[in-house]
Amino acid sequence: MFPAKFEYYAPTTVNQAVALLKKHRDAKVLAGGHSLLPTMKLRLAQPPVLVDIGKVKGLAGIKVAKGGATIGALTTHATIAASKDLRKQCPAITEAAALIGDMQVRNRGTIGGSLSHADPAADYPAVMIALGAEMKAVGPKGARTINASHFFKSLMTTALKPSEVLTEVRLPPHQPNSGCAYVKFPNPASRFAVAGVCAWIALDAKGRCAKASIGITGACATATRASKTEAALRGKELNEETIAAAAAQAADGLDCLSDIHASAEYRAHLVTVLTARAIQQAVARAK
Amino acid sequence: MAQLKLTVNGVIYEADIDPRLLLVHYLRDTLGLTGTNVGCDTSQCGACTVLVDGLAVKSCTMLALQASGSKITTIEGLKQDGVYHPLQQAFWDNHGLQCGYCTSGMIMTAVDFLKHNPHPTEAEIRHAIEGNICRCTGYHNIVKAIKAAATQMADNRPLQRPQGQV
Amino acid sequence: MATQIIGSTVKRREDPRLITGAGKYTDNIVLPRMTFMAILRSPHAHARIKKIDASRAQKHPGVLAVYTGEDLKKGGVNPIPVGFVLPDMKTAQHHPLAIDEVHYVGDGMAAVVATDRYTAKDALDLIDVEYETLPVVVDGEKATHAGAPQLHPEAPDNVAYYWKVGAGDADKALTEADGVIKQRIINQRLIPTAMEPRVAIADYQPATGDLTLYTTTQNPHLIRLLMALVLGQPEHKLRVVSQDVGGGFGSKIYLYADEVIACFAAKQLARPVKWTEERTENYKATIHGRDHITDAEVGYKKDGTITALKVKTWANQGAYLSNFAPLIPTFFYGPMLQGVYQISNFFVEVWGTYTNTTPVDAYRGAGRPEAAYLIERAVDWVAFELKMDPAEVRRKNMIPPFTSAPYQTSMVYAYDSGNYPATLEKALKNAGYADLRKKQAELRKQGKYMGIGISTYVEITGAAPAQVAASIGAGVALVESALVRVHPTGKVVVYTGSHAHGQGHETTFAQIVADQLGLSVDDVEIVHGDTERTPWGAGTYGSRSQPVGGAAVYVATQRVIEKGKKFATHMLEAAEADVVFEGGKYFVKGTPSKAITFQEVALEAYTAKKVPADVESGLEAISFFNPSNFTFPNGAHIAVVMVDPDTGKVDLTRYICVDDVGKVINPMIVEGQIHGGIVQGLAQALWEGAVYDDDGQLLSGSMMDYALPIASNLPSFETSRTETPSPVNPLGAKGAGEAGTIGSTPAVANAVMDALKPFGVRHIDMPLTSEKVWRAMQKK
Amino acid sequence: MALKIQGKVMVDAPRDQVWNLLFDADVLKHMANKIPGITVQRLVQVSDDKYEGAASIGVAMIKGKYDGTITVLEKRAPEWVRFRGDGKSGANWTGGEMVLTLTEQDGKTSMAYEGTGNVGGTLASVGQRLIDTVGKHFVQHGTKALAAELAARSRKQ
Repeated sequence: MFPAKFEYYAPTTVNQAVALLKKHRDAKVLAGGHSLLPTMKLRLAQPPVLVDIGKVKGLAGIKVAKGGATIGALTTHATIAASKDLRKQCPAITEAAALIGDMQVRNRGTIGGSLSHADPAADYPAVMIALGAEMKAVGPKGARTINASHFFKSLMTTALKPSEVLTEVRLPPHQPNSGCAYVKFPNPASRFAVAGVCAWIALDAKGRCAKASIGITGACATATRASKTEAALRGKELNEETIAAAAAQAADGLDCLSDIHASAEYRAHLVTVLTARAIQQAVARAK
Repeated sequence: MAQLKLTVNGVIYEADIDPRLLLVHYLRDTLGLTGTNVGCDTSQCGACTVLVDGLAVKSCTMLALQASGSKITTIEGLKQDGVYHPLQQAFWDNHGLQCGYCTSGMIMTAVDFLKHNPHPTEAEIRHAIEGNICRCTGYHNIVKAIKAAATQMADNRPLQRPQGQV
Repeated sequence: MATQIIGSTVKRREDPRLITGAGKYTDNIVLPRMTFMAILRSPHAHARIKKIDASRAQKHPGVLAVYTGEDLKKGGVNPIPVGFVLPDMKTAQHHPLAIDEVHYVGDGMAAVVATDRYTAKDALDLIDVEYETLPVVVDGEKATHAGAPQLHPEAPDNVAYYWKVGAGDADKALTEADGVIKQRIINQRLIPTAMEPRVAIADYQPATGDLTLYTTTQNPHLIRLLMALVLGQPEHKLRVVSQDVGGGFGSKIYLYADEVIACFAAKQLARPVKWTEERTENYKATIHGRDHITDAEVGYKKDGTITALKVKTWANQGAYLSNFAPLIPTFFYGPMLQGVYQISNFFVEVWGTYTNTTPVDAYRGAGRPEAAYLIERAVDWVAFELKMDPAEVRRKNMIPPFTSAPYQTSMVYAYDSGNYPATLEKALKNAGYADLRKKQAELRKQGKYMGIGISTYVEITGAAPAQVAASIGAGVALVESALVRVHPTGKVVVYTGSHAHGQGHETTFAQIVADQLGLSVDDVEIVHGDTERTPWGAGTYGSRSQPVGGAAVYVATQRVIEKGKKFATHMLEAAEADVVFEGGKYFVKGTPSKAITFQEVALEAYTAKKVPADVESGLEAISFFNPSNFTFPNGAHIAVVMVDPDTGKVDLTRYICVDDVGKVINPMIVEGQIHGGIVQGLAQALWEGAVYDDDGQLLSGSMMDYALPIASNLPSFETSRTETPSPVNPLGAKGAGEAGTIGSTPAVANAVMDALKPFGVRHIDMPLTSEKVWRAMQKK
Repeated sequence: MALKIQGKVMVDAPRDQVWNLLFDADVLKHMANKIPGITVQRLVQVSDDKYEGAASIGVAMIKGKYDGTITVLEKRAPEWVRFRGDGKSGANWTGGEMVLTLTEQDGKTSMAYEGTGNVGGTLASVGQRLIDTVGKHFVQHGTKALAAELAARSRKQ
């Protein structure tokens, strides 16, 4: 309940933040603080320096345009959950945001903070993978873009370098005849995802599956893709049987984690159930 | 040490504080506003909920410095002109509390919630207070109280929430 | 005569301060020159302490002192005693700070006192401890096995006590039964989680030798007595104050090490010392509840009659015996296994065992939930085996109504009053039981699994007839007292030894007095929670505050009325035998028009204008109420659940209950107690459970992993009551604090098992998590 | 929280060489430093069968400075060794035992490992959901790094 001592900086621009991170190699970026502060209060994390980007201008907000949507890193889960424009284009992300933690957590927690922290049980990563989102990172050498498929490296580890700040998330434009959905099985205590699945489905002119993209979170050390299910859906007529058959392969090859709430076997099972449910919803939305 | 400037219940405060001071400790220990309670270390229980710029947040999961420049409302700032906030009144009328420890946080959460959902269903109320744990009431009368307050408030003064916020 | 305030809903007088943030919780107290204490707790479940080096901590700026177990011992601090003693009990020494060995994760080893909380916490990290780790046992049964790690030399095989109770001939009855069900059944360990963590502030005045302890307790008087023994502080120089308490559920009954250390440190430093528990600390350092492993054998006849119950229970008591621990799995458990049924053959054996876990003591229900869960599951097992309706098996075995004379059970107790069949039938009717069964059958055809669970419980509260309690091992008389003091203007202050932590005594006790004296509730003030202001009370737990504490208030009020009659007699110039008191007025029988008010009499009591010298002035009375028997609240609870066959997730869709808690003072408050109780009980069935690994690490060590009930997982409740007044106290009250908890665990567990019936599942252990339920469904 | 550890790695070096290098503190240090999340500050052999050291261990922001020992409990050259490691960091501790079995296969060495790891303190009480994953992470990276280090050193010899 009492964090250890640290030095505190509150830059007002991204460049200042990056400069501070470059100078203090063990520094941590503080956004909403809902991943970092609980860990610091338990003294499991004791960063010597905090760079609070909460006062950096221009990092919060949602822009939805024809070319896709951009979400500033400091945009809170609550704002995302409430965005009607975003819901229209991409209901999976508003669904995921609305299921994070609880109302107070959603009011403070930010998308940038959550993604940078890359908790294995966080909700967004599944959505990012399924939607093919891109992360904009700014570092000492300028800005770069990282695709979600390459962003989540391993347990709580992303492709961000220590001196980089995640500034923006970009979602590709909405495709006609496509739909997406996020379905979650929450841990009864922490509300984290025991497993969570996001499905994005595009239909062809005949109503068959043109493309499927499915992200899984909660089940493994890091968010991942259900490649076999995606392949199994492609070109298929989408009905209860084909969806079930494809979803049954969603956990194939996954090294599922095990804890006091769910064994690896049960997690793998949940992944298949949630995958089927997410696909069904996505298909319904695509039609 | 670092400079903090914020407004709490309409009063402006300035202080030089240890950066690690949590907002809840600043409110309780420095300002003596002990109506905001601490019930867990892990951001689950919601006993410490206050409004920061109108939004319900867990003040144990926020550095006091992160609130710099913000307007904070605590349970002590809810009663206006000697009149209870409709939620305070409804909690009393409906026996929405027993030990009272979660009550401040529960009411502050509900204040924020009813601003953007003035006519909630029971399920919506139950979803809204997921981040507030009560060990005494089984939530039955809390839900009833929030519903009663919503009805009362909707009759009297519709409130609009800023765009884009839940 | 009463004015019907008893039995009416009166809004709580506690609430205005609590809804405005003006509650007086202990952590809100700030004293001049106050210091802050933090406790270094063992990260090992069992280890020898080779060395504690606090030199770095002592040098840390802001640190005033660091204490270890040796320091306390040298300072004359005694081990913490056990307040309930069974024959041949092996009590391990429980030092407030460990000496030589630690026995569970959370065992205190050193205390730091510093100028602020952050510094105290920083200094903990600077204490170097060298341990030699020892083998660990966390399972209450395995602890007794040959070769198990031994915790205390005093207790061979880790057995703190062996206890048994029986009736008839269980073995013979089992042999003669048409069928016998053998089942291992686990009542898992729970973490009470009162929302307010514990806090202690000790304030010592060296000039006078007075020590004041502000603490979060359910029973200040008990704490004072125990603290006096442990600290060697004279009882009259020790004051224990407990203001608003943020919930207890049993966990704040006991004298805790932290309170002792704070007092010791305050005396050493001559400065106030404050200790505030953190939640993760609370999960390890505050008692846990339940934790039984039981092997049960149930004998039954083909017609559903239950003939025998044979039970072996290993009650995990944790690393040390907490103050009342031995009472819970014995007298509050064994005899209550009879439930509401006419069963004559029992044999119950209990081993109370030491393990490398947090000590276990009374948690809401305490012993009775364990008993009710077992017998109510057993009834459903019989129904399962015989393919009978569980309601029918209950009807078959139920004790018939007894409202005029007590019912002598097969073991130990005589139930005070009850009409169990009426309660069950009312619950079935309120639930629409027949329709529910029809709907269940339809849903099953669609592959949807609905479950309906019934429990008909009885519990024991209102502890206790002092002489009975003493004879079974209680260290203190469980009587309650009240001093009713009438001021000259007729305003009343009641000083009660009971102490509320959410139950609303300031309202209900005032209702009793106002009702009897014909006053407004606002004319009555209730003072509690301060040993210097109130007479003795054993505390608020075990649903005893109304049947014992409330009864004391009632009796003292009657004594005030009687005393008032002496003044009234002279004021009315009548014979005392002719004076009556009704509706707040004294008058001569038959002439109510010439009445004098209670206020006039009160004034006379302090002015003596009319009374002669032989009538003693003043108007107040005290009562130490000693009930003639325990009370036995009971009820019928029905839960309806839906089970998702894909995931095993259980959704509670309806909850219907009918409780008989005797006469009710304030229906709103009683209903609130039932609501809260239901949720605590059903949370055991569905979600809660403390998890230790084999190393004795508490893996469910925070709210992130200990699944407390949240609003979105619950429906609203359909509550209702029957009322058979208890004859053992003048209020007719039985107590309502634990009823919901005791009834709901088996109701919900039975409902889930009912849903799983098509899968051939008779029993799975709680908590009925999605994974467990899903696995059970895979087996068919 | 106890973790079961089991697996096998191939080391591209003959068994005798692997065996000899296995007890070299410097090898152990280099191996550990290759595991993401571990930085060894110090690792020295203090007796025939005991090593002492200090390292920063963690994943992402969850990090601690551990003081620890590695003790060889039993060995049967050149094929079998049982050892134990213990570390402590403030309110946390880790410990575990591991058995390594070396089998020569066509001039290479198959190294099978089996053991249990334990974590205690705050990490166990609030971080149980991550322990399994973190454990797997360290073991997978650790055994791979050890095989690589052993092979590299063996080539130099």
